[in-house]
Amino acid sequence: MTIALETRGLEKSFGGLRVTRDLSLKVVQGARHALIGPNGAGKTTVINQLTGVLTPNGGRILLEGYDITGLSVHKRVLRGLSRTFQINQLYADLTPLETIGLAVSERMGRGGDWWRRMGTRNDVNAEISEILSRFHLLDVMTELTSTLPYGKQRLLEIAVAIAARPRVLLLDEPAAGVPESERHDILAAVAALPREVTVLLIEHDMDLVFSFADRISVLVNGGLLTEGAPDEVARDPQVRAVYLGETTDV
Amino acid sequence: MTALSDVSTHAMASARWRISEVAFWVLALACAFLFPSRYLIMTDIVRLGLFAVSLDLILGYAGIVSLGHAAFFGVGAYSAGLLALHGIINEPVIALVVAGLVAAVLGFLTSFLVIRGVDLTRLMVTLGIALLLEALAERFSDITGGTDGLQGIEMQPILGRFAFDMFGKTGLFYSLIVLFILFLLARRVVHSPFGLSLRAIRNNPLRAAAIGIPVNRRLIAVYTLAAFYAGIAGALFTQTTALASLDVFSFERSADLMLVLVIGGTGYLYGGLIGAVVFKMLQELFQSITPQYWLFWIGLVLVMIVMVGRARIHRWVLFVPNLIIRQCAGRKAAVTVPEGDAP
Amino acid sequence: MLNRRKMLLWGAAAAVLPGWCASMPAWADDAVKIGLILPMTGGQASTGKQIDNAIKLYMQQKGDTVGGKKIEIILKDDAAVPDNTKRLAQELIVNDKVNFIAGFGVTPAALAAAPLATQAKIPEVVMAAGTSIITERSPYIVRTSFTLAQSSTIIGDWAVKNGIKKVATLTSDYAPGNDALTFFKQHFTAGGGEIVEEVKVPLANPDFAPFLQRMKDAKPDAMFVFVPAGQGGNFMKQYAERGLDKSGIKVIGPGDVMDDDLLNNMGDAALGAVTAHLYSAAHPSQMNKEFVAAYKKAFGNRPGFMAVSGYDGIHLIYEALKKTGGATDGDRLIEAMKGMTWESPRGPISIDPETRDIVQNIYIRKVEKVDGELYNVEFATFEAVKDSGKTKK
Amino acid sequence: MASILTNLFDGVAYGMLLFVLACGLAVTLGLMNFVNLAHGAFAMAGGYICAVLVNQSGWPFFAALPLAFVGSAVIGIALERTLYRHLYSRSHLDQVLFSIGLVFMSVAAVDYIMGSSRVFIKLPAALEGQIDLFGVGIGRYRLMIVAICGLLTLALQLILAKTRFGSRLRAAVDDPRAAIGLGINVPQVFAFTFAFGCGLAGLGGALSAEILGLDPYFPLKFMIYFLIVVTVGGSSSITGPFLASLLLGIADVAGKYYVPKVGPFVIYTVMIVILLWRPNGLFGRTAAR
Repeated sequence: MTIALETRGLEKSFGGLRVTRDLSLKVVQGARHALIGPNGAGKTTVINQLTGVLTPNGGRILLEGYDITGLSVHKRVLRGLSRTFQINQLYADLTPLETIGLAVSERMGRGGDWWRRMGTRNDVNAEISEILSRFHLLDVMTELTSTLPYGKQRLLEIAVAIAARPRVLLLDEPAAGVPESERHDILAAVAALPREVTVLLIEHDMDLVFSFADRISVLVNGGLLTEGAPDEVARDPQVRAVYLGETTDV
Repeated sequence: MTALSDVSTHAMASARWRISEVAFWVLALACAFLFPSRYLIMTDIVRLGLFAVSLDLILGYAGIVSLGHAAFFGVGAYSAGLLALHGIINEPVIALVVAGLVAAVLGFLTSFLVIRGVDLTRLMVTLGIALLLEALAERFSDITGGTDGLQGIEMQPILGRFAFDMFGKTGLFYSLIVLFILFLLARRVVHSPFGLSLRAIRNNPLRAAAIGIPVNRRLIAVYTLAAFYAGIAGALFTQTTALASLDVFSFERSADLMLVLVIGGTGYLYGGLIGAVVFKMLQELFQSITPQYWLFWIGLVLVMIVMVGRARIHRWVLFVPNLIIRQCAGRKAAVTVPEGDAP
Repeated sequence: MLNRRKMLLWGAAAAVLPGWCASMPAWADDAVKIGLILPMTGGQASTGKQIDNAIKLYMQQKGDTVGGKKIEIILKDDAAVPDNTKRLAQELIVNDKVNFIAGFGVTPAALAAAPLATQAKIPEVVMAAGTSIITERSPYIVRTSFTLAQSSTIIGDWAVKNGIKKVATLTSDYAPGNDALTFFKQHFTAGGGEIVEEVKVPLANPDFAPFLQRMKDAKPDAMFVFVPAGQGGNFMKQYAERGLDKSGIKVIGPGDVMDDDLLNNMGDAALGAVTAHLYSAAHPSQMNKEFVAAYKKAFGNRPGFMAVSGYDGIHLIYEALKKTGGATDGDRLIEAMKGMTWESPRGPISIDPETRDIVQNIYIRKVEKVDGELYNVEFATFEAVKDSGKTKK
Repeated sequence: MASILTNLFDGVAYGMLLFVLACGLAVTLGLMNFVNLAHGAFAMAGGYICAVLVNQSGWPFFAALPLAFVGSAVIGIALERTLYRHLYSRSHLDQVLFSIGLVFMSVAAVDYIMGSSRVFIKLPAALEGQIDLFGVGIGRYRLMIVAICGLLTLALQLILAKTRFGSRLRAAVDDPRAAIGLGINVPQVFAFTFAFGCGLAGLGGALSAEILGLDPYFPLKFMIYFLIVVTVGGSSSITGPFLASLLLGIADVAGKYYVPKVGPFVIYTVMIVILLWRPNGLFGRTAAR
């Protein structure tokens, strides 16, 4: 089994507050791995370190065996690590067409072309159209992102991340805030992710976690509490105590 | 596959020439022929328009605010002036490009200072650079002529054929051609993947990096390009007026430029051009009414623009053309979406 | 959104045309037009206003018809920025077909317009800018103000003769300031004086304190000062604040510092300052008394030397037109102006036929209190001083 | 030695003056996140109010100073209520456009009413000249500036730290929504703060006529200085701008005295270097807004 993404002894503190404690995590190639934990467990901080938004105080991050701890955000993307955001981070003034076009162009190393107009490369266009249709965005592709319904925006959020053609994808609460009526599209899109893409899912919604994940890590107070297959984790008394027991609504 | 052709059509749509754009340029050219007595102010407008396009590239597209864009204008102006004064390059067009390149080099070097920091920091760093250059130009007066400016510049004919005349005719057509060529280039750039990535950076730098855009490298590139444009505008200034004095670096020049662009609208290339036309004509109008207190009326207009709201004013301006279109074409004119503002 | 922008383009186009047409110049014939380009806004605005006022006053007194033609003044504001000056001059010449261009608050502005005067063959009457080189830049330039060489050499000679041995200089760092310094130094050191300290202050300078401290520490007999007219008041206030008046360091210099416009507000610190200049509101001639009274009545404050330069400038234009009988040929007008001699509120003056620069008396004055107000009281006269900046060459 | 101390004193006085002039800007910018480039116009208003009272109505200088404060504050609050408050939520570019428009209007209006010549305020004899303190020349006027500005700074600190208004202001700034929840009238607090900042500027304008010169172009000429003070100092507290003002004042005076030829470079270079080193100013919060 090859390891797609790994952290070794990751440490991060803000001031005196240790938000990530000696976190060692292994995500296997092709896995559907979920990272769960109660509010304030430090999940987002972990994801920010994985993607390079935050620099860890200690420890290392390896992507497919290669040390990416010191790489900048965009270089990690080019190495095949992509993410979605818990709160949409989209381009309000751009259309889905432009957004996806941009991501595809960058991945093909064509993002710096200043002499070529958009839409003149057929390979780029083909891929854009493939992604747009896969995420049901073709019909709204020329509308401004800020005017799209929330569910569509959420789909776009995932589509952009996929457009970078990642080998490892970090999904940060993909269904957060999506109204019930549009939820199905999101879940279907997540389920339809190609098998060769390794997925690390950060999620609150236990239904989604248990229907999707084949492996679960539980994060509490910045440290790893336990890790295992879904049924093991669900039975773990410790998890039930600190996590499931506390949040009665799941 | 229809989806594919759809995608390519729509992707290219924004870069397609519109009738109104063609009309704009035809009108600009027509003005040049129709008002022979106004060559000078039109040249002024063209120059300012080019300068505003330059600022729009960094402010409107990439979201870098600058209060010191005159630094590049000034460097371009002095470069062109010195080249002509000492007879180093006599051909104006080559000198123009060289002056632009000098400004671009400065832009590249200073871009590393500018891409750091928040808006206010950028504002002050750019301002500081321009003021520093102004102080330098004053200090090295044996090269720059100090407060008196470069004196005795004599321009050779363009391409050896078209001499600059006293009425400013050559100057205007020369400036207009330069503006048009550079505008075409800028238009190409902003509709390219590169241009799109700039808009993405301005919209959301966090996400821009997260889809693999090398944010800093793009910002440096566009800052350098904008410096080149500003340098060309400055060089045009020197070549058409045969003057270069310290005020090319002045804070007022940078601040006026900002006003021009904000009046015209940021983030689309015509904004700078329209702003230049409106600003200069207002200034000219008020100055001819009251040479002493015109500043008051300009100020009042600025305040009114903000209080009423630019979107609403644009709507009023468009009321008549809208009406005509509705009458003629019988279709609803879509003039509703407010403009997305720069940072 | 794109649609809206498209519309905006159309809208802008629709807005341009009528505006453009409206700003076309109006045509009036058989008038003599004078394009008056002055800094009416910005840091030099007070220069522009004084000249504008004086010209209004003159035309009120003498009427607006001369040699059978009506005089029409077209005032433009260049804010002392040379490229504005150039554009305005060009437009005045090309569009308004002016017969004179006049005004020019600062040297770069006057220089920027020089080639245009040559090309268009129309007189350029310089009413303020004061560096020597200006009149050499075009055979059509005439000056009615002064050059800094005139006043600076005189005060240099005077200082040596009156027992001032060591002088520290404080001058604004731009062409007129450097002119003043150079000519003063020449004459002062030639006479055996010594410059103990030389400070050039930046033109845009809020606080004189540190420079004054340097002056004080140099312990000279007197300090030679040139700052542009508007800054004189601040300078004198801080001079007093630093106690320089009590420490016996006198202020000498060209009269710009003691501009009548501001003098009365400077406070008693200014008392005793000795300057050489072309004009004092206290000049004891009947003509000047009437001029000062009329000016005060019309505009509420005392005229300064800029006002007199403007007054004489318009007078020169009137007289030249009288001589040519209303003909507006540039060469004839310039010929008519050369060698013209008249009595001005400042005293007798003339235009040097060779250099077209002004020849005038330079007065040595001391600030004294007259009827409770501060005035530059003249006590010595150097007659018919030419611009030594050129005569030396 | 004596001249070093005199220079230091001059620098401190100059810096203090800059602080009083600029601290209102720090407040609007840092606390209310409003780019008010028209700040200098309020300073100019104060200066002219004082000049008119002293020169034309014959008021004593010290009686006119508080009036300069009150006058500018009243103008400030009037404009805040009628114009500024509509713009708090607008983009910075709109705010720049608006406030530069105000500056232009104020410049031309003052030029029209008061004329374009410089204006001086007639000072009482007690403030003229220098006193000699152990061989160190101390200007009386500057001594007064140091005293007044020093007291003001202390008072400001106390108000912010100790009074109920101070804690309300801090709460309103930290989190306006939470502050409203706590029953704090945030618009009122902002309006009052704005007016107070304008008043300080007015007082500074009256004090600075003697040293910086007062003419209609004051707001444009000194806009850059104010901005330097605020950006270098950081706008999240008043300590930052205070120290930055002192630094700027002393550096300016020392630069002019010791190396008059390179005077202007010093300030701009120092500013750029500091901003590169600490983009949020010397004492700014490190988290970007």
